[in-house]
Amino acid sequence: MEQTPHVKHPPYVWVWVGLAVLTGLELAVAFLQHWSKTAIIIILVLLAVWKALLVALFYMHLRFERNRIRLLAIAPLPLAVILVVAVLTEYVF
Amino acid sequence: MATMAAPLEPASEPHAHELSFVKRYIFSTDHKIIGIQFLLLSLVGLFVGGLLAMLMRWQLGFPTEPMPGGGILPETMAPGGILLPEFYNSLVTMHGTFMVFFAIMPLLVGVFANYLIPLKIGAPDMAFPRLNMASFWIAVPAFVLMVSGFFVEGGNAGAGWTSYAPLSANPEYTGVSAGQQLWCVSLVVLGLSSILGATNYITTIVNMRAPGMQWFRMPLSIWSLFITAILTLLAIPILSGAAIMLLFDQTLGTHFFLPPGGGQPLLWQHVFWFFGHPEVYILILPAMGMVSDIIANGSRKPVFGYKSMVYAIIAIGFLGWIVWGHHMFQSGMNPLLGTTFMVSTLFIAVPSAIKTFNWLGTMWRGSVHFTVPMLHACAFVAMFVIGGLSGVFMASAPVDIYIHDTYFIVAHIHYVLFGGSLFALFGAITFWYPKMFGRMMSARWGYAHFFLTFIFYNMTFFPMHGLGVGGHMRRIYDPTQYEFLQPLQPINTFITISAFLLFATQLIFAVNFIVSWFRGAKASANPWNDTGLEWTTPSPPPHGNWEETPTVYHPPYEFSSPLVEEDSLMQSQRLEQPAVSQAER
Amino acid sequence: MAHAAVMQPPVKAETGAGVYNEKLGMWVFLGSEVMFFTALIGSYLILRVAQPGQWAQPGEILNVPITAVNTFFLICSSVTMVKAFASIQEGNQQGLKLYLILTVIIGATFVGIQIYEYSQLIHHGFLPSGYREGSELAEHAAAGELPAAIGLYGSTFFTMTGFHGFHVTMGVICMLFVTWKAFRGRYTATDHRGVEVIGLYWHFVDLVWIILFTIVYLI
Amino acid sequence: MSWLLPPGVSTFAGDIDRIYYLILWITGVAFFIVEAGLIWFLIKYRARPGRKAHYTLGNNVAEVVWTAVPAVVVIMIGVLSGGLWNQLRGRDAIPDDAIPVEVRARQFEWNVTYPGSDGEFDTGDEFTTRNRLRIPVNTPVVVYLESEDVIHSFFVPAFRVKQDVVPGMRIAVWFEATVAGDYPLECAELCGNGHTTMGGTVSVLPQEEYRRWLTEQNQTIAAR
Repeated sequence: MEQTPHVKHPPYVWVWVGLAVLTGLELAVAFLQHWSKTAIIIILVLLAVWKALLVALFYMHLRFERNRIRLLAIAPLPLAVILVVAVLTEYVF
Repeated sequence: MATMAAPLEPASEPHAHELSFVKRYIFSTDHKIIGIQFLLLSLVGLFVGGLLAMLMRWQLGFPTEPMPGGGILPETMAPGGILLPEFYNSLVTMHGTFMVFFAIMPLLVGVFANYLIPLKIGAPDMAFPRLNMASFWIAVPAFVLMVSGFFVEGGNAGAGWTSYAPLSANPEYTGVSAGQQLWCVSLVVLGLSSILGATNYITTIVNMRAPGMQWFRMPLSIWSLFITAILTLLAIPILSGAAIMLLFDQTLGTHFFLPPGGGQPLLWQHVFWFFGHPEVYILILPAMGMVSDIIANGSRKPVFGYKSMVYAIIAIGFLGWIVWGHHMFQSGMNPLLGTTFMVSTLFIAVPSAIKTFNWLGTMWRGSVHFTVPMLHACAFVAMFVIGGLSGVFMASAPVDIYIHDTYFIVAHIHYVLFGGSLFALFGAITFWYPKMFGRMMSARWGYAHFFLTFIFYNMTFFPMHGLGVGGHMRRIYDPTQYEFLQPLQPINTFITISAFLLFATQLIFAVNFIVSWFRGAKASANPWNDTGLEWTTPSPPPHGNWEETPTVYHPPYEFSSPLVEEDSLMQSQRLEQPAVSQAER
Repeated sequence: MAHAAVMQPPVKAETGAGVYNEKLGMWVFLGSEVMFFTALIGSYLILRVAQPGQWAQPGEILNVPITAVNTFFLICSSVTMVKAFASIQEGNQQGLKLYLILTVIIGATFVGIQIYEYSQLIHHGFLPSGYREGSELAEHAAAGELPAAIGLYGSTFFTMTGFHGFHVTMGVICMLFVTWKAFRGRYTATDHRGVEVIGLYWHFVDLVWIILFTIVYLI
Repeated sequence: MSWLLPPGVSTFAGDIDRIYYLILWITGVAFFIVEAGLIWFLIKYRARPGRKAHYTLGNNVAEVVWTAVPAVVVIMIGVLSGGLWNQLRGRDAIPDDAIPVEVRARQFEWNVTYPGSDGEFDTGDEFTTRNRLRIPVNTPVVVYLESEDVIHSFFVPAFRVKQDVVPGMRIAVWFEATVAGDYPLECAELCGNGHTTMGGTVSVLPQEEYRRWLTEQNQTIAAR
């Protein structure tokens, strides 16, 4: 039984456009002269997180998943942060 | 989004008798066969690890004397039967590696997670049977790679099971190059096996519980295996990453851990122990869970404080991620971190204490049957207490200054890993043996094995505390070289003789295991009068486990329940008069 | 035993995660992938903070334009992947096949470009161990235009991007398998688990690249 | 075998030993309570015909008690240990008047460098001894540890001092010996095939003797 249900899709193509534009923006920011390196890094990381969120939320459908799957998806992140932050204290303090 | 019904189509399960021998026993997708395959593989690993320990013990007990029968070892290991220091270092390394990665971990996780999870939660098999088969057949080459290190130029890895860089990262420092590389590759391969396994276990437990098997009706063994699987899933890839970087340092000329190129030796330790401490709990949590099952069964009483046991398991699993620095108090790590890690480490004592007292509470006013598994479980509690308490010394950073890297820590780890995990494993193997093979293990030989092991075990490892307090460093080849250690040498000799006796005693277990397989008394479906789902199906269970998926009505440990006359109430038993157990009221 | 009570099913099935096994399994597996990349990326961040002098400015050694194009390709392959999934959700077999093939091709192109990028870097004298002696880059370094030592830069760059490339390659191989099954008509509007699961992996690998591109090439 | 620590001869050895013995007491008591309870329960509640186990699921008061008591005990141990840890290894732990000495470890020896008459390193008047560290009694000493190859560990049991020596790092560790005499110095971290032979001696000299020896050495250097 092959049905053709009409599924309302998320705006996949617009997300793609967004990703491309954000990548362009990143390239522009990365090669800005005269800006402080710190500011550039912060902006770049924010843009990267934004892109990653777009992929995770729309392409990986986390926006539409149950909370327990979302929880599963973000569960390892605190561990990653713990490791990196703890080891960085060796050098920062 | 289209929502999909959970089971789309029942996987077409071919009946076991239609399968060829190879598909049934070698490339089997049946979780029970895979569990038994892991059992055989890891018992070999246990034997290898034990044998390596015996060689080491000879050297420590009788440092300058040629080993009887040592002449069969090649010149590169023991010329004239006297072990070379480089071979001794390989032994130290490989004893640890084999025991941790190829004995205790596969015994606990490979064997019992595989065997028990579907049977105890009422599933016909794992969620991904073929992945499960792959996880075993990936572990085999890892095992072969690790063993083959003994036969390559330069010998096997010799930088300790922790492979601290830069000693491990540059062959110039030890003369070992191929062996260390094999160590890295083997662990990456084994890691893949563990990750596939963990994925399977988690999915199965979350998604495939039988109707009525609510989270808080799962036996503690399943709870602990579940938390263990999560730890495995998240910790093992860290080791894989670290081992790959170490491998590249040796082969591609990278500089991750090599100071001349700007690398950071402490980075290896951080990454390794970030894996390593969760690993420690991977090696004990399943043992705790299975011991809880066995103690409830042996005392004919529900586990005391079931929910706090569950929360304690979860707490240990979580705390395991934030204590790794206690392995590094003296490593030159930022002392501020030392304080933080000391506090988090000390707090591990709390859930451990909860578990211990609840085990005692389970025995309290019980009706204790001294079966062989029960004796092993009691020994687990008794020994784990020693291992846990000796851990408090190391957790206190100032005291650790003195006892770090001495035999005190060797005693501690063996009280937890042997006294804890291995006693639990002997108990668990004996307990589930009838389910696995359809025959009972001999109780008489079981008692003999238990008592002798218990005695020789304590004779071997308890004196090590004294060596450590006396300042005896670990991993030294010849303690008699130090004048201040010479008075302690008789203890070393005593330990060596005890260790030989302990090793010999294990032959009783091996013989019992093999002979019972063929000659043991036929086992009924439920020889221990237990309440778990696995005991409702024949021993050994058929392919697919049950004709019909069982339904669960009761919490896991309804022994001596007032609802029934008998002293046990199966989880799946439907009562004439619908009644709710006190546990759920 | 009493569990054979067929009459009334008083006990309803356990809900579990609310998704089918394969999807749950993939999400679980991705958790371990996160930790794997944590080991590599975390080490990179730590080493970079520990030895800040070993890194060249963006574009000095690495070829940013070509990797920017490659990044764009990977983003494209993500949208074709998700379009393949959207197609089969509607039962559109043609769309599924078309988009899967596109995804495979773009994915393979990404790997090809990465191999080209590596060969160029190695040709110029950038190795996992640092500069190759006597190479073009080593001369620049000797002239003071580049950092004197870049051993850690090479180590972390090749390890991180190499393992990402390895993941893409694995993804392409699995995708070929899914495409083969698609051509045999194994996926329907109601059951297309394989497509969704490989899609999750593919997007995850894309996500890792988004992070890597930023922190390795642009910072 | 003995649970007693060998005599400690540094200013803080007593503090460390006190915490050790405190923990020994606490864990000892816990050990006896638990093991005795275990054995008692096993004997008292052994299966006997006609007696059924008492069906009980737990007791919340008991759970709270055996959660809270260990928590309080470990907090106490943590506070005591944390204070001492900061005193030993904290940022300002090293006494200002400590005599500096440099110990460079390599496979498989300890090279001790003294700063020479000007009290500064890298000035050309240093001198080096192998596998013997000479220090004055009752004087704080700070040892700067460096390694030329792999990780070693500077372990003087009598002083209750242990500190890993990490290549690429310069780690300071301090102590003040209280009794003159010779004490073994060992490597406590597996460092290669000769790990077991990597021993040395710490000679704690009476202050007069130390000064005489130091002057002698400095004169030899100056004469060269």
